[in-house]
Amino acid sequence: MTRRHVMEFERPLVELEAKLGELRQLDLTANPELAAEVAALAVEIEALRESTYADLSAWDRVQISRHPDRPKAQDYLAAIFTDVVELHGDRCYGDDEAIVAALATIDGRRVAVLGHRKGKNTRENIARNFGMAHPEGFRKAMRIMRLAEKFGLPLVTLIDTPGAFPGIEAEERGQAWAIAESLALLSGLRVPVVAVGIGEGGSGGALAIGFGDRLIMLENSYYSVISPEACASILHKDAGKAAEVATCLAMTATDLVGLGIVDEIIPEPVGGAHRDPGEVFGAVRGRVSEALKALSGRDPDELVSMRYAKLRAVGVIEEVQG
Amino acid sequence: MTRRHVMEFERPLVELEAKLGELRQLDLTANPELAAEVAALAVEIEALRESTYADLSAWDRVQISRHPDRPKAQDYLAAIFTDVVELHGDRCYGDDEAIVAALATIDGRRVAVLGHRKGKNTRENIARNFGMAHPEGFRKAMRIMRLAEKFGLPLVTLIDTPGAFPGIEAEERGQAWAIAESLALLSGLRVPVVAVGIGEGGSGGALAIGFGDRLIMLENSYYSVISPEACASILHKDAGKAAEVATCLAMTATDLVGLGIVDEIIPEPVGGAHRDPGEVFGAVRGRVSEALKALSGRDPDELVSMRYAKLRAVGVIEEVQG
Amino acid sequence: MSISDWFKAREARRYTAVNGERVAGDVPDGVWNKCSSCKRIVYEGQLVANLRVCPYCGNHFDLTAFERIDLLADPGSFAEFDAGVGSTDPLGFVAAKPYTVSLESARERSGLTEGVVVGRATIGDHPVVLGAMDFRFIGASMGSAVGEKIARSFEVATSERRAVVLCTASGGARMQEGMLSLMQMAKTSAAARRLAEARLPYISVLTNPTMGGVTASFAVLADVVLAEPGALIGFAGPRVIEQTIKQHLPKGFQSSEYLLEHGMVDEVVVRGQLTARVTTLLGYLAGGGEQA
Amino acid sequence: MSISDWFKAREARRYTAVNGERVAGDVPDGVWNKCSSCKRIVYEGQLVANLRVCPYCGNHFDLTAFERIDLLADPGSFAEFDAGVGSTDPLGFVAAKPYTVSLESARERSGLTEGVVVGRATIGDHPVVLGAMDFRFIGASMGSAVGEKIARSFEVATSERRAVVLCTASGGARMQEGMLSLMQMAKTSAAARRLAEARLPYISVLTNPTMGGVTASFAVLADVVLAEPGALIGFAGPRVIEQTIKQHLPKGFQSSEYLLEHGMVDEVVVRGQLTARVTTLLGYLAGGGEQA
Ligand SMILES: [Zn+2]
Ligand SMILES: [Zn+2]
Repeated sequence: MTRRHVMEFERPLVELEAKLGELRQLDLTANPELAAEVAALAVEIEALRESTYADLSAWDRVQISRHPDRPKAQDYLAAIFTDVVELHGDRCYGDDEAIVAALATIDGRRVAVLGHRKGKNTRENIARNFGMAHPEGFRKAMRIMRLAEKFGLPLVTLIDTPGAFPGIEAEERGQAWAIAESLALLSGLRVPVVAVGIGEGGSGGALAIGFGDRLIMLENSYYSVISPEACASILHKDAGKAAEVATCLAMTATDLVGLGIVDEIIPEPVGGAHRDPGEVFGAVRGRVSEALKALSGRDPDELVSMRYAKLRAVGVIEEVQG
Repeated sequence: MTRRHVMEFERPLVELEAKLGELRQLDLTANPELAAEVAALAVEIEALRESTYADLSAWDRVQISRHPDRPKAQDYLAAIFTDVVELHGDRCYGDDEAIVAALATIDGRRVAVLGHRKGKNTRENIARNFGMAHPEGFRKAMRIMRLAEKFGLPLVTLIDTPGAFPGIEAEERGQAWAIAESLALLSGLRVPVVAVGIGEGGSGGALAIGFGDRLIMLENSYYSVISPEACASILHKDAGKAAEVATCLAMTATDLVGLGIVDEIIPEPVGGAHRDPGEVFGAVRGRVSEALKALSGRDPDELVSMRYAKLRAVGVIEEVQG
Repeated sequence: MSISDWFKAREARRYTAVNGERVAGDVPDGVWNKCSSCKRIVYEGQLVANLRVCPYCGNHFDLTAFERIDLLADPGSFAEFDAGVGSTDPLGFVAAKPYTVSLESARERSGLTEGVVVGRATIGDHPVVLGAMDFRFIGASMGSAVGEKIARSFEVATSERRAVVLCTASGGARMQEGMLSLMQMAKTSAAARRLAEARLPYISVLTNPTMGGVTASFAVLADVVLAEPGALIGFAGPRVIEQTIKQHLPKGFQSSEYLLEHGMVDEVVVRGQLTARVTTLLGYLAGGGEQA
Repeated sequence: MSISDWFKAREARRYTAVNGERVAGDVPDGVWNKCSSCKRIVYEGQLVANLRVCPYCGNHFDLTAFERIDLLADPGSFAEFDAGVGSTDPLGFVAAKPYTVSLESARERSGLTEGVVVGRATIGDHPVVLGAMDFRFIGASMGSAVGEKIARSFEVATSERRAVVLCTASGGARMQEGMLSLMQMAKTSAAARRLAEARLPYISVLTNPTMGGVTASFAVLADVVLAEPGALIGFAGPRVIEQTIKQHLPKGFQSSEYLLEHGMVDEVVVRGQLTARVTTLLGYLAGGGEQA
């Protein structure tokens, strides 16, 4: 796969790689000096590659999480699930393509799957609104949650959205209401729920289907109360300070394990999941299966109590005065 | 109240009444012959009045049920309920004014009320779509049904609609789905349900909120699978045969008691409920209160079983062959 | 009626489908059909081999109830119940022609007692109650008998812990039974609710056409609602809507695909994949998941 | 969400209310206010007598949490709990200014520890947990402490079988607490659900403004959702929407009245009738109906 999309932080590396590529087109046998130079460049590139990806900042990871070639929910559905039956519609207004809902099988276990769904090209992205759901998307998700509960199917959710869509129609049809109802429903769902952050975790639109008995995140996915750009433009009046703000917001998988919100991190190939999707699919399949196995057979009351206790524990407070 | 709307079958009577009215403007003391004629006319009118209203056909009753001055759901809410709090919206798309939903008190008993709501003038009728609900109206009704069930409030419904609205948007937003879900919900609602036919009972749109543990009908209300006009134009290709078809369809309160669908009939003043709304309000209040009292304190399981048995018994079949 | 009987019954008639006109010809098969959509001639043999889907344009011809059952049920698994339950004429309904005459001629023409056939069966080895409506029978409109058979289907499934699979096709309520017909909407919906409360799966397959009181009751109360391509599905009929709103309807209005877009059905499934799809779904819903 | 925009703008102006400018004057009352809607001068005494509603145009000025509680609770019945629960700065958040500074100055200015005040009370003799958010406190944004106090409110009510009445006003999630803040949406919604499962009533009163993560969680999960006239209520802020869709918003967009029309709130209630309305509703919902 040729990389079409270059992220800011890897640009120096990519430029050098391009130069090396050009040099390698030349006939170096006639020019041993140049050949030595090329060899040196290759070494230099290796070192740069290592340092580039060794210590990614929050903002770097945000770039990776948004990489157009990053595997999407539908890729996971195709790669790690079998017997996938996509279900459509909220039975009320429409079928929001920004949310995918399916019955599917993972490692022999039947589950329901919900995910945010981005497109892979402009046409798809327009149809799917860049993965930003309208209320009918969350209502479709709720319908499938209820279906899963009714038939005792564990729920797997795949989180990958910049956020719920901020638009006139979305507000008119009750964006806030749909998200709130989804949160309440998911919090009390009487089947195991495993949520996996696979890309962007943008605010309430992510959270609506984005928590459960286990919250797993890919190494370069993010989960945040607000996008770093929006936060920077509010607090600094300067969206350019997004990189700085991204660190402040503690939105990486590692940050969130530290805050007790995320349970585990799935490492990605060097450079991000798009560099070797197959490896990532394998890892996600394994972790999700393990999580489902661990949750299997639990009494639903116990499951719901544990989930509540988990949610209930999130937050840092103090008693300021008597 | 002056009658502005004259129904077909009472036209001869109304014309004579008008003539009598004119005659009575004259000074009859100077003309004893004329006075005698007037007295005779008055007697004739009384006889005609009696025969006009003595044996109303189904089609006559349909006319009465649609009379613009006939008391509407909102009139009943105002007249026989106290502490009325109207609740709005389906939490999904809109607030359909063709359905009224409220918490209210009747004879000291707290209940939830649902009704079809027609307007009393053109402006109101446009806003309320002539009492023809869209899916959001039925979804509002369902929201209030669930609220009633949650808090143990009996449900009183007031049936008065030509039918669910047949329009593009209504179909798009799932008119059939909304009605079906309402039927299923109402059938299993764990609180007493008393339904009262106060005017038109048009097809699925009426039924969506139009059955329960007791189904009471005003004498001149109707309840039908299809409007007589539509039925006539389908079967006879002639909407003018509506009167004939109305009889065939067995849609009057008396017919429906005979079929085991309706439990009781509330008599109306001669000429229809609009001739003396106060009397009708009193009767409806009394019957609804009695029905609620009779159903009060029942075990919800028993209530739902009885309601199911009641529905289950409706229909006439035979075993044609082995 | 056995499955082989319906073949015979079908041969006795000249038309099997509303949307495919069958014409006697001297071709080897004996009959050929004209596709109502692309207007091409399709030989009977071709059509049967292709599950009565036009090989040229994909138009799904109507199926009779037993053709539908044959398509879905595991071979030899279908055992009809309540075959003799039929409507009578409780209202003495006469308009244009007496209802009794309509009933009688529908019975003669279809070989059925009523507009729906229901029975026990297995689909992909899952025990189900399977029902299919037959549009030839007074438009498979729902009167007392159709309502009764549908309600009993849900009840049998509830008590025997079977799934329910219903293939709908109907013009709506059967107006010749007046309010008895309307009330079947509440009755069947109530029965469907009891199945749902027992956490048993219900899959409906909406086929052309499914309208009025059938759509607005049990047909859409399924856990998963499937539809055949190009089926007309809705509450009000297109003509009624046009007369009411005094404008023309958009192209494709009330089609399966239109309803999918508007969030009302789960999937539009071509006939050739229907049985596999229903089987897969039963695997999920009747497979006995985690206890909830 | 532009929480701190609201906040900063207000700080710069020395307002008590976003929609009512209070100005020192030499009138007997000592202060007078300029109505943000009709721009008229309203004396403080007038305003207090009129529940801080502009006597000229009906504009509902913001109330502080304790003003709101005073309005709703039976006199003397309110007993605050968790008054000392406050947010800390778990992320060491610094942007423009440190979060600790924002917290400190909010506490100083408001006299509150956090953006919501909660306690036990009676309303029309009905035992309730009553809460009111105070927009002066960092836009009553929901961080760990606000989320905790809301969750505890539902828990106290659930265990003591009280109704819950919450008056909301909030810019949304408190971004200075990052994901800890976002998760409060799930936490408060989960607590609200448990109250609902216990069949205890919850009435919310949405006041100006109620936005973002507060609207999209506990605020709208009530059995009955009331709103004050003219309040701005929604998920995304108007500016964010305009920037996203690149067009101007319709007049009245996201107002209480607009949301009523779109089916999202049960009733828009003027402040003078609010207490009576809540009392009546509690009569219905907390009155102990038929057993279900
Ligand atoms: Zn064709
Ligand atoms: Zn003013």
